[in-house]
Amino acid sequence: MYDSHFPILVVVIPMLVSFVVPLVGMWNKKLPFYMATTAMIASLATSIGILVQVLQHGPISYRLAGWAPPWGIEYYIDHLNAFMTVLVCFISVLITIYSQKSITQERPDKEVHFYCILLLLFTGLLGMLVTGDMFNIYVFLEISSLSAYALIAIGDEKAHFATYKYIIIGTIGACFYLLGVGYLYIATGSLNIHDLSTLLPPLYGSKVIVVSSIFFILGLGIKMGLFPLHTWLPGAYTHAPSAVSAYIAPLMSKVAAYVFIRVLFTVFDIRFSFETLPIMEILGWVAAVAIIFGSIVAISQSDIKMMLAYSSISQIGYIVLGLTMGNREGFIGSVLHILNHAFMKACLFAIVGAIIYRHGTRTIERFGNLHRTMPWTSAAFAVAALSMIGLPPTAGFFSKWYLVLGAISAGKWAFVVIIMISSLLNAVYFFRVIEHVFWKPRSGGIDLPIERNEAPKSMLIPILVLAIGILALGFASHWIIEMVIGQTTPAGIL
Amino acid sequence: MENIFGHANYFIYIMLMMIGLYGMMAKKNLVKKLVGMNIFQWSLILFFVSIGAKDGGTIPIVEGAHGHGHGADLLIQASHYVNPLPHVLMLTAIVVGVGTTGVALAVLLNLYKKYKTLDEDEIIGKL
Amino acid sequence: MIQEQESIVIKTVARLLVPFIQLFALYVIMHGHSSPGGGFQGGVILAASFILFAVAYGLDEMKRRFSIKALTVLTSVGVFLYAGIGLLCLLLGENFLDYGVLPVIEPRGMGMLGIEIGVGITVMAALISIFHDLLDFE
Amino acid sequence: MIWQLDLILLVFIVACAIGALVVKDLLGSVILLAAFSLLMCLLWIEMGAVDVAFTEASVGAGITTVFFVIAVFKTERRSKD
Amino acid sequence: MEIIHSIRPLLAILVSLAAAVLILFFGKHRNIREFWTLAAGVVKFGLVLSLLPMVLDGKAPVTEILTLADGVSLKLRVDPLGLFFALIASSLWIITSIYSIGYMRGLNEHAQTRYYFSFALCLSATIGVAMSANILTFFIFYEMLTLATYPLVIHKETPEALKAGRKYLAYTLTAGVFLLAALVATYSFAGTLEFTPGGILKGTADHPTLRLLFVAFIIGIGVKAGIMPLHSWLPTAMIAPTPVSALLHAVAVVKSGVFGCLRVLWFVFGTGLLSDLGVWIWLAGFAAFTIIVGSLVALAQDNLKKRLAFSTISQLSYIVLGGALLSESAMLGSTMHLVNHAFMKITLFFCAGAIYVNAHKTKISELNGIGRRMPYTMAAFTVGAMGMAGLPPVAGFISKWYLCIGALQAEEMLFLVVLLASSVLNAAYFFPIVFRAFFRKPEPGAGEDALPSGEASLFMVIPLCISAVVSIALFFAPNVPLHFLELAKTVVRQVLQGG
Amino acid sequence: MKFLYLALSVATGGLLIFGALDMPVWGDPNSPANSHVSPHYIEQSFHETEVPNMVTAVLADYRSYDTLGETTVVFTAAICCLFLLRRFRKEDGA
Repeated sequence: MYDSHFPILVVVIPMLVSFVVPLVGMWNKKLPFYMATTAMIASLATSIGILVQVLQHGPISYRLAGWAPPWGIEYYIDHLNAFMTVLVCFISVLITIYSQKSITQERPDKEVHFYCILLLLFTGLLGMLVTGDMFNIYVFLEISSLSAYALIAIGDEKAHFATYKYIIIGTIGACFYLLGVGYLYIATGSLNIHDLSTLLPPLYGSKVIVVSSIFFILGLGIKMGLFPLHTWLPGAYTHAPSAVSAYIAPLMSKVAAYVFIRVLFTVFDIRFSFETLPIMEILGWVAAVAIIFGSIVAISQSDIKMMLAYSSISQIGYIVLGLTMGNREGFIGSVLHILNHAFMKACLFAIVGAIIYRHGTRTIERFGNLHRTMPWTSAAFAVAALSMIGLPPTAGFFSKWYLVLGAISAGKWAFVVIIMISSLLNAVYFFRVIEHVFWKPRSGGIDLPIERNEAPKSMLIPILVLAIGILALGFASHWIIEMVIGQTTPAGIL
Repeated sequence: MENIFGHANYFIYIMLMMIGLYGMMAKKNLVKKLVGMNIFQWSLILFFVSIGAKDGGTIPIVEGAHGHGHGADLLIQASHYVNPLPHVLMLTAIVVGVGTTGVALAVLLNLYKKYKTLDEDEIIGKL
Repeated sequence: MIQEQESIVIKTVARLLVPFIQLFALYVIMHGHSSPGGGFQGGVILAASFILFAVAYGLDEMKRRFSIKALTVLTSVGVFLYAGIGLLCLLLGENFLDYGVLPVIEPRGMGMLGIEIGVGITVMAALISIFHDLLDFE
Repeated sequence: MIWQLDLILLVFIVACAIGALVVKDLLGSVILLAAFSLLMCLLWIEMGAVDVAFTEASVGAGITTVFFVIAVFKTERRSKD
Repeated sequence: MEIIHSIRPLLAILVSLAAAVLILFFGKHRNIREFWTLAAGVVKFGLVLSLLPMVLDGKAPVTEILTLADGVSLKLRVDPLGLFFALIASSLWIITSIYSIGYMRGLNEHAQTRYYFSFALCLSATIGVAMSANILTFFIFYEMLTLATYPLVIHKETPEALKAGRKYLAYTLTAGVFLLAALVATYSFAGTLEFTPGGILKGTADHPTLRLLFVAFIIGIGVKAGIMPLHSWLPTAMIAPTPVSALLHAVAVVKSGVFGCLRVLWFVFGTGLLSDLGVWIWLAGFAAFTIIVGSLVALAQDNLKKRLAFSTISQLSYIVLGGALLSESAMLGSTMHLVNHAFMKITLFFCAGAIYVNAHKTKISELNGIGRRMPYTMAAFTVGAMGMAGLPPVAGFISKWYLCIGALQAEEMLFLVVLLASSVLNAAYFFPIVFRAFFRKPEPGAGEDALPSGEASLFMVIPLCISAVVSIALFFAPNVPLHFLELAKTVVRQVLQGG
Repeated sequence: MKFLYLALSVATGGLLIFGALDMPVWGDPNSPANSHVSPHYIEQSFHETEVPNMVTAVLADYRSYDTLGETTVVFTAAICCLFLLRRFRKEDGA
């Protein structure tokens, strides 16, 4: 009956629940977790409903407050946002279930408000995804950023400084985004994405438009963690509580990447992004440097969370690289990599969290014999790591396949070489960890008796679901591309 | 020349933004960074509001509305009033700004409690 | 940190001013429709009145009058009121926040008033809460 | 709009902004920030943006300053730059 | 070729995957665990064998599992060359399994469950490599093979073993990346990745690009095939347990590399395109260089397994050389050498393992007089050595004969000389071992304990005798056991017709 | 280092000024920003919502969802400060 309201329900359900959580938390500390999980599952169900509707009937437009766009705010959901929404909801549900034990151990005093803020973060991410209004994106971007700041700040002893850095840089990013919106507004007088896309083409020569596009790229680049604007990212991912890293690392930068795609391919069209300015050419090389830089720095890390953070920088490079190729294969590779990388990073950070939960260490050198104490977790780690390297038949292989295909179709052989080098570098640092996990004895206590000490079920099950998901996504990749991602290709891309 | 004069206001707003941005990045004191952040955000807001400015426009509240009950017969001309949309957007942006400042100050107090200093370099030294 | 002030002048002026500030704040919230102001500005002024009270009489006195739990509840209630009105519109068969369907006279105006009150409550409670947290932090 | 008034306000605003960043006393810096915000309100009223000006007066010059002052009192007043 | 849909190719792969899971599950009970290994080996061999009549009838059993990309699916197809390789792999798995039981129990190795698990995975991947219908499927199984072999290489978990593992991964993963790039480029040019006799690339791009592509393919596959500048992981990987070395060198990894080489040469590029491009001569040159240098280096090795490793490097290049010469007999010889070398080399490795388990000797200089104590083992070793040198009545003679004729057909006398010289070198590094074992007295200072009192356990002796016997049988009747010669001839006919 | 930051902010400002050169003259009533969407708000909001203050009409009706987001930001900020600063004792809320 309410299926026409799904687009708003998906955002409003977690929002409303988050308002209630602090009240409920006053008399029961355990309930907020269940409320958060339920709300996220409801959102997941709704988002699946949206995806089904979009697949059947094409894009959905929903008028908030009943006003027609461009006067009112419009929710506009096509294949790309519907797909991203399902992805965000799915990972959120898993990581929320996962976070229960972890947060109870790490910060037992802050449990109640943790779930409230987690729901707000979730709301912010979803709000950015479904909306069709440039300024609305900014508002929800700020909701998600504020909650992310708070969540990161309760991490380890260095977390506060990392958060402060993140706040400063993140605010610059958000303000740059807002400047971009302002310049567009001056030139066109509209804020609605689809209105803008029809108003803009005659104005492409204008300096205002050019500058606005540059500020969008800078602002969203900061929010994504695109090299060289990534400086906040390693600290924030590393020092956050493990459940928060597992939530933020796969999702925040992906949603920013979605907005990036939206701006470059829907608001501005292909013609502008590729012909009017050499933005894409430059971005491609920036992304290439990001890929290599992230991988090389990751190799030299001894803290596994730091290593994963730098690997994220490199993977963001992949996503941007695919977009700059300007052909269908590259675009599909990018979107597929958003999906795959979200799964892989969620899985890896969740595993690291489980290791911290049981062994209290995140130094790679101290991971010896982990496969005896935590066999399932180690197996999941192996799967996720192989996927990061891009070995078949895991999911990571297929995004790499499309990226390489895109680079070859675009005739950019240098990018092929860079992707090849980067996957070798990935192999170097992931196999280093695998070696420690599987073959090295634990340094220090050699005579310690080795007994099974697997992570608790509520942490293990999300990890295993993600690991199986990585394998399943590999086999289902063509199906997913045919059903969903193939439809997201923006007009003008061959 | 006309081009420059017609845009002089914009240039000053942009200069303010630069001051704020510089303060945010270059100042080592954490409070100063926040001061820079506020200057940056408020000049951004100033810039936005000035988009809506209109020569000959007045404040966006309908004149004489009270006498007319439902006011269906009231003729309102767009050129009489300044553009209300940037104002609305900037109300939101101000709120966002104060929210960010609040959270940043909360983190800052935590930092001071731990390191007993507000200087970025000293904190990095103590990490 | 903020202690009760010694100066009788400050205390008296504060005591005299606070009700008027609050009255003005309510006026600002209610008359957002026809004059500058609205929920947000009114909420801020309300918060300012309590802050003034705290400055004059000390934080503990303010906490005695206005418990912290009540603040948390109000923060939630205000924004819940806003979203709730939106959801009510949805339940009544229109789009989210489409006040036209509300069963009152002048639905649009009343709907707006409702959300302005919600905003006012949240902003007041939230700002006092932040003020209190910053001040109470040890 | 009166351009003379505009100009004077803008000059003061720029002066306040630079002052807020340069002053070594953090409390002074915060107060200059409040002045910056208040002057900006005047500019907005002149542009016809009464609502924004109202909000900025209560938030920028009011609440934000209060927060800053609390923070400065709870930490330290001197700054090295 | 008539295509018939059949699930049997998929089953042949899944059997050992299922066995791997069962092995993991029954890790605590070694008898049950090893029963599953053997059972899976037998069932797999049966499945592969059941495909033989169909293929001989000119049918091609196909399993299409799912689509991976536009026009490329995860697809298995059994053509004569694939079946040829699958037969070798599955039959040798049974023998190696039996041998492993003896070896692992004899040495009381640790982590035996992991060992059998990885072993089963390896075989699964090898059969997948053999039966792949397109390069993407091939690549997937190829990388799976790389990964499954890694735990076997570092089985000892010592620092040297880890280092060897790292080296192994560095080489094979780099190769994998080259192969990936090459296959994506192929897909981009040709629009298909299906293995077709006669090739798919003809006329899809200009010659310099295709030459570059060829180089990428050869680097991608050459690492596993041990072509000479890319070989150095192989001797290092000798740190693995001997059955693993036997499997690595005789059956799974290196043979997959060589097999892939043949696939690329004949089914992706095609003979016609190769001679147009003129790249075959370079590949043949590299192979010839590897043959000679590999043999020379082998001469200098004192470690028995290392000597066998360099011998492998040299012998594999026979196959590559034959594949690159593009004449009918050379191709036939090269195909036949796949099976002949497999049986002979596995015999030799089994012998080395038996000596190690029984006498704990790894150096050739310590083997004086061992033939009297372990007569069966050393007799089998002699058979293998004769085969390597290409002497009748061992199977090696046949393939070498065809190769030499092929070199004559291709009118490349240089390669004929290389082949003959290599035979001499083979003899020069293998026969001293045989001589020492049978005719030298043990070292005077070594004492009585230095030599084993008798043969190794039956689990080890029987497999090595079987493989030695098969090596001889393949000389007398190359067609009888599993129709190897007939299959090889079909392969060559197909390729030449297609090209 | 300070020089780098100065250069960065000057570059940003230069870019912005470069863009501003093509903007409509300050206060131009016919600029796109003043003539595309906003005339509807000015001319119709009173008729459609019966609220004389256009800012309130747009804030609380046309773009009410933005305002909900804004209120949520305030709520988030409050919860975040509480989360970061308030110390919860064990018996609290137990």
